[in-house]
Amino acid sequence: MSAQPATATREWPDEGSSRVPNWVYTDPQIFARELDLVFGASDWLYVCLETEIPNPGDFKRSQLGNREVVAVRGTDGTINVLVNRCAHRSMQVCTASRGSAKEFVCPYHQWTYDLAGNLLGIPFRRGYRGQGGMPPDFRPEEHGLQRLAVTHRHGVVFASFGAPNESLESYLGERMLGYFDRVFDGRQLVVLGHMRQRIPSNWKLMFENIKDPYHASLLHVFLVTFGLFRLDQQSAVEMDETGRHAVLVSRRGAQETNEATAQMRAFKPGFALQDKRLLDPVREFPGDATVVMQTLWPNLIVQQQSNTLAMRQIVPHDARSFDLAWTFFGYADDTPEMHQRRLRQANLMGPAGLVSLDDSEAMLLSQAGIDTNDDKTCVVEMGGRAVVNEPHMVTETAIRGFYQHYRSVMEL
Amino acid sequence: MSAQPATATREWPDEGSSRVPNWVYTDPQIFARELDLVFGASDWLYVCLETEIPNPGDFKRSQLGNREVVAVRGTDGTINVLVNRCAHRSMQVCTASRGSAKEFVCPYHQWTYDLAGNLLGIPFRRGYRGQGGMPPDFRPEEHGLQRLAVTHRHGVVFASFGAPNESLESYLGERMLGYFDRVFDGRQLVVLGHMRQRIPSNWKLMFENIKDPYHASLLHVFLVTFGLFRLDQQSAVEMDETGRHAVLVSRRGAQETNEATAQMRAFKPGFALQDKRLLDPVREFPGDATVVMQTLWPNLIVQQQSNTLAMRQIVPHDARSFDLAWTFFGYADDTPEMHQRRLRQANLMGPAGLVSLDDSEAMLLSQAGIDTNDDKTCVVEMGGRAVVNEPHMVTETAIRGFYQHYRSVMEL
Amino acid sequence: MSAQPATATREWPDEGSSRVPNWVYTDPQIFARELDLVFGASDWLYVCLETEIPNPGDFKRSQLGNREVVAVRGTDGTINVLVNRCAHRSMQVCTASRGSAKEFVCPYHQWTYDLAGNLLGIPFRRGYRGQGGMPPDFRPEEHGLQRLAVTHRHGVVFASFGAPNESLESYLGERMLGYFDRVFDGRQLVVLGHMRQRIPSNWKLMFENIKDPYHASLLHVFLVTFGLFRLDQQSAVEMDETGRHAVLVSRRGAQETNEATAQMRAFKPGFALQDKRLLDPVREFPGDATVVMQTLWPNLIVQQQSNTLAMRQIVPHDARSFDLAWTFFGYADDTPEMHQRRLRQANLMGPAGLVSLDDSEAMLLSQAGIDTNDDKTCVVEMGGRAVVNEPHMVTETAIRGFYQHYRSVMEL
Amino acid sequence: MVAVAPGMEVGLELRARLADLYCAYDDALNDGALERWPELFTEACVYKVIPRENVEQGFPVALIYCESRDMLVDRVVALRETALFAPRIARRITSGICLRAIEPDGLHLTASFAVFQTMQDQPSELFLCGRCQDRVVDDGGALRFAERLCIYDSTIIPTSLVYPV
Amino acid sequence: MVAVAPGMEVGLELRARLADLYCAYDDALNDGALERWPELFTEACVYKVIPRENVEQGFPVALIYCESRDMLVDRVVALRETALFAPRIARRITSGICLRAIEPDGLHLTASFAVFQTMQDQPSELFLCGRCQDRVVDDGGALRFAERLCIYDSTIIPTSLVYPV
Amino acid sequence: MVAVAPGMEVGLELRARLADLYCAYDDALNDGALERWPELFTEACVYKVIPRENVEQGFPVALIYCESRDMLVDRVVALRETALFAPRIARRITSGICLRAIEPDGLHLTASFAVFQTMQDQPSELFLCGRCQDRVVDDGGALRFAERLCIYDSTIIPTSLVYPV
Ligand code: FES
Ligand code: FES
Ligand code: FES
Ligand SMILES: [Fe+3]
Ligand SMILES: [Fe+3]
Ligand SMILES: [Fe+3]
Repeated sequence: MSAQPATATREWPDEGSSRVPNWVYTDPQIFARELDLVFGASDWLYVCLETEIPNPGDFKRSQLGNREVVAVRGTDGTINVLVNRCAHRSMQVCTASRGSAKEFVCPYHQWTYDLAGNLLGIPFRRGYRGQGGMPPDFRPEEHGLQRLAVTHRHGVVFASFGAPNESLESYLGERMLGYFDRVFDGRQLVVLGHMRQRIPSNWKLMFENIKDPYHASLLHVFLVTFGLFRLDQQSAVEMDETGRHAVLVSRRGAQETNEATAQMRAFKPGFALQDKRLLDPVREFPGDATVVMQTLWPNLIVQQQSNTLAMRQIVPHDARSFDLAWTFFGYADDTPEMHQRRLRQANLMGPAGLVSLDDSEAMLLSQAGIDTNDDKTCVVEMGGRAVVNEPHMVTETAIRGFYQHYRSVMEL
Repeated sequence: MSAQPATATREWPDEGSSRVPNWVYTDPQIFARELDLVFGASDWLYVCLETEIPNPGDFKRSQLGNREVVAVRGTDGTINVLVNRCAHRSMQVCTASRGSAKEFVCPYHQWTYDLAGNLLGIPFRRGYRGQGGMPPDFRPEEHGLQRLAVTHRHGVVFASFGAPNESLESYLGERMLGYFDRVFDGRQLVVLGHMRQRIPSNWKLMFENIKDPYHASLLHVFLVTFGLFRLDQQSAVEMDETGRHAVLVSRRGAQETNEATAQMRAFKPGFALQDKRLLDPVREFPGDATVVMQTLWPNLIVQQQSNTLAMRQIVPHDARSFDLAWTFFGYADDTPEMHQRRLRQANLMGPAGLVSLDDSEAMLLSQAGIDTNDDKTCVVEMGGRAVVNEPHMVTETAIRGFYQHYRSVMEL
Repeated sequence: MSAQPATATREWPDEGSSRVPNWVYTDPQIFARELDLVFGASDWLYVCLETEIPNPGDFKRSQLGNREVVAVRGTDGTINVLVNRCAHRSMQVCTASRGSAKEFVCPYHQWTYDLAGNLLGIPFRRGYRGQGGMPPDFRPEEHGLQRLAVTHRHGVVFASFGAPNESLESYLGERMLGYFDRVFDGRQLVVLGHMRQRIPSNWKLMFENIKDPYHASLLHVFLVTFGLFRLDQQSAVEMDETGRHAVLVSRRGAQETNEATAQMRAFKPGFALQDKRLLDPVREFPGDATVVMQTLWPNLIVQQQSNTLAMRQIVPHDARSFDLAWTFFGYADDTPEMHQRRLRQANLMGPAGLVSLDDSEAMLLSQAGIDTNDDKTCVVEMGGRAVVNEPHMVTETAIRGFYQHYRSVMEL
Repeated sequence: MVAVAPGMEVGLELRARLADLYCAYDDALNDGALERWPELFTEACVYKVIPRENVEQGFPVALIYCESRDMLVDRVVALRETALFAPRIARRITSGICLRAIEPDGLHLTASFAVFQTMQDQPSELFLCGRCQDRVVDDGGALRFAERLCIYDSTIIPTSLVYPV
Repeated sequence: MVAVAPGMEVGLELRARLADLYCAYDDALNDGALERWPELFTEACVYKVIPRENVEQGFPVALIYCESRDMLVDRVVALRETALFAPRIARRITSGICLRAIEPDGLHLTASFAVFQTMQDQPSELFLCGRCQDRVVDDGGALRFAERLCIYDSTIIPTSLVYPV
Repeated sequence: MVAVAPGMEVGLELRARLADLYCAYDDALNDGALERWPELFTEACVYKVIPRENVEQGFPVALIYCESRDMLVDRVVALRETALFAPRIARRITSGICLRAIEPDGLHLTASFAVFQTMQDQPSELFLCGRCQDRVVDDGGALRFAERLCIYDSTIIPTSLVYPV
């Protein structure tokens, strides 16, 4: 740690987005700005799946940036996303993490809000026997719960703190929308369960990790050994126009030795499973991609890794930690075998995932290296220095794309 | 959290003391200023009860603001309040939380202070065999323990870091003094025991809570259900001239249904106790008030709730947490029945109190709502926008009074 | 705590180095500057003992200031000290705390470094089948692990983040070198084990403690009672020219009462051990000094207390906490009796040491006194106000020497 | 295993019955089955949660102070029906159960307890630890607590003590 | 002491054998002797680590989801051979082992567990706590877990769950 | 319940006596009755508190290193009479006591321990956890520790180790 200069004096390295200065992962002032400019602006943030709140009154809490919100289905079936803060004296109105409600009653003084956040009632608003009460000019309509702009597509709910000037579809862009619709094709989704982990690193390291196909063949011995993800397979890294969203697309390969595995220490040719059921992937989507990992600015990863499907929501806590909240899902029309397969393959994902624990540990170890070297700079030059889509995995282009967008948003 | 502007640029909402901006509960710089201007100035802070240190040499540690002090009865019977910091190299001189001492010896180099904090002795001050020692011009009288101005009334000890320009009596003002003397009427006090809780909220939320009669009928189902505190009872909220001190006065009512209970969700008409002894209050003070809660700037609540009497001392830790230290007491002339009654009624108070745990949890939930919404503002308009005494409970006037004074002290 | 002024506005008391303002122990900005100017500059920092990494490839992690480094013996037998941060994206390259390696492979993307930190290999540097890879102008020689200047003397390894303009010998100065060589006389060292404690105080309090002979006779009842350290014994406090390094030299005395013990409350004439083996010191160094404690700027204490020898490494965490890492050692030619004696006498040292636990607790209690009184000042006038070597123990001269140097380094 | 203090001779069957009682106690609290909790006490029981500080200084005030099984029931109902609190999960563990004396008024035991607490979407944390001082009697064939004092080591309760310990 | 639920009569020998099994389990994990861990399960065992939240809502997904002893072995080998993780030490303790029912499909037990974790050069910390829901059978003379559900109280895993609990 | 390692046959009475010893040990420390602590050891006992790191690397240095009951007494007296330390309360719990072997030199056991610590006006915290490696002998009719190694998992002691563990 060196003495922290004011944010204003932070200067991005001359090399541009192929370099990332370590202070973006440590500076509390940078983090505070991110809460406003990245998580609190007009972008569409992932909130939850529609199927989590199927009926009117059903609600679920979620965290957008560092704000607690409640996603609730209104009586008319529309979904409202409300900031969980009473307009009176700021208490959290909703203490349950999920449930069903007819209205929200703040426990402190029982100010009551409808499912759209409108202030319905204030006990003793008119006083009692002529004494006390709210001023006559008090306007309840100005004191509702803060309500966000909401949109949803094929069962996935997004919200925005600002007034987005584009639809979700245009926000994602055509290419990303295609990949989005590949998994969210309109079929009814079914939640299989949640996992959550608190990772002691900056939240951006999570995005870097998923936007980085280069590491997959090298770090994930399990993945590579069983051919689930191999750099020598046909693959692609694609972004939207801005660089903020991306997908990694890959195909399954065999557990074989070749000129690529020669450069992959991770590859263990002799390793076999005792119980083969752990790895029994079945093709279920059109095309031959077996892995599609989509990163959507600013808080979502859509994971399709063989037959495990999950939303990974990023919830930043401070410059040095974030929560990763996983929602595993399938489709209502899954066969019992496919259902079971998804549960089994979940062994590879989540906080104990035989693949993804490598990643959470990598983030821990990265932040450890960063924390005491925040005067140093990361080098992001694999695949060149440009931000372009690539038909291969030997590139960090999507990380550069992310920082290109980040810098413009953060004015850095 | 938005990027925190410097304190200097903080601006109170135009509406004045009927609005409280959330940053007063979160900003570390505001908190640092409070330690100086609220807790470290010339106000009288509650220290302890006289009866806790009955004999010469008896001492008890206390926390005033964030400073550790020792209240000790001197050899002449007067009470001294000393900052627990050695004048040599700043070690805490007193490590026990209470006890009896003839003098205070700093463990590090055994500098020795008398019970008034005067530096009595320094080992090897003159050196040893002509070598070393303190400089000849060293003046022990300049190196005592910091000693506070002290006053006490009817068994209650107060101290001040500054040089108060008014007596405790004038500091309290005539009206508050009357309520103070109602409980502290000169009878010998007896400590019944201590409780302490660490509450993850800003300390001011504790004062707001006790200055807020509006919540009592709505939040405290237990209290309301058994008629211990009802908004439809004759009652009052009164302040001193400045607004910094206040009392809430209430009367017991019946467990009955009427037009007020119609607005009180808290009211549960059918609920009855299996063991009635828990609620067996007896009138013991003149007048018909059954509850008098007095809030004394800047760190004390005097609680008379039926027959439970307690000092609640506020010890701020940082912007987001404080300790609430309870000292339950009775009178030396209590009958055994009254003694037992106080112990039983203590079930309603403290960290596990069937009433007061609602409050500590409300503070936790309020801070949670505040923490991620520090750009928002609390609305304190119940009972109007003015700071005036009121003969009823449907008002937040005392909270406005508190912030009126707070703003003038903090220059906000 | 008062509102913290910017570092720039901090002013050292007029009295100079005989006063220490409490904010040097609490201010995070001061701490950040210390990491740069005290621990991150051109001074020689203690790293480890040579014998901990005897063979090529043997490595051990160490913390210099707040930076993680790896000390590793190269294939040619020289010792390298490398910052544990991958040049690619900043991950810690070495996750084990010790071991043996042929090279360092970063787990994330397997960038591979030789034992001198040179970047040897990057998987897929040239891409795969003509796609991707690092830019052609990427220069591996610019992307090694940061490598520190290293020196060692008689088995003790030091390193520096800057380019030291003086040898270790000149850095220590002639007098300090003499004391250093007294313990490190060229004999083969043997590590007996490690201990580590996290002390909730500013790191400078550790140095003050060891540079302060005045406390030893007063605080350490055990030491004094058994005559292991007595202020009435012939002794000395000596420093190098700058004041940054110092030694305390003392001799054993008898367990007897005299004019000095009269001023030492610590002295307990009647106390005897049931098992005398705990205290069975044997003279092993030339001269009649039985205790020599050497403090070497900025992170080392060399302890020779009777027959316990230990390196005590100071690892600062933040303004209010540091780790003290102990490495106990002996000599390869120790007799079995001497070996056993060292182990027994270790009962007096370390986190549970019958002597040194007084010190860690004293630091805890000092920081507690400091934390809430950071507007106060420590008085360091024992033995006068000058910085001079002294042939006795009744002095704080070496603390003044330390702060004289500290102020010039920190420009305070 | 319930242990016995030095010098006492106690059959294994009694040890086992005591172990069952202690386990049932933790179980009732850990399951959130507060309704089962009063049944483990006698009708005229005493139950207190009290800081060590008060015990040491002879101060009688307790955070929870119940003088009958009915009062335990009242507390459970009050928690269920009237109290506001943020959701939390308690996990109580017991160690070192020791039968110290067999007196006419019952079996006197002590044990150490620790309670871990989990707030919503937060990691689990140590909440309290301390010692139980118990008197157990045979109450119509079942062992029950005639007296249970939960003396916690800290002076500080983190936020609130919602559930009994 | 393994306790039994009210109303059950269980011999001391069975209690002792169960205690041995539970102790061996913690021991295997605490020694870092993961290789011994699968041996404490039957061949067709079920082992899951699952947040309480999922259990309460009926969600089937588990962090670890093993349907056979072979899958336990696969996990151990994968951890040993393929996983990257920062060094850590786990210490598992068990409390309140309670035999709740003896059914044709085996002995049904519950127990509380807590796992403390120590990262390199860091103080030890509480990592997780929760409840085990177990089915134990006599498997050729040895008691083994036919089913072990480790239901942890928190929704949050600190960083990663590397070792089984 | 003291457990036994697989393959061993040990009577319930011995298990109970061992449980009594282990409980008495924790009890002496938890009561702050340090004076009772040396009595649980044989005269020629060995007692050490040592970080796992040193054990694993074969380093002999221990934080506390006592070679006789007298040395235990000396430490207690030194703590009582000579040491400065901030007031604190320790609470030691034991889990997984396992009799691993019966050898001519005594009974060999291991157990897990955790110590929670409470500083004045602070919440209770986990202080240390680790494993005991013990040798217990019958010493004139009473079971006593001939050897107790307390091997703690962390390398880090929070501030100081004042009381034995
Ligand atoms: S804070 Fe919500 S009603 Fe008062
Ligand atoms: S610090 Fe108190 S005597 Fe030195
Ligand atoms: S971070 Fe080290 S190889 Fe990529
Ligand atoms: Fe990955
Ligand atoms: Fe209230
Ligand atoms: Fe010392």
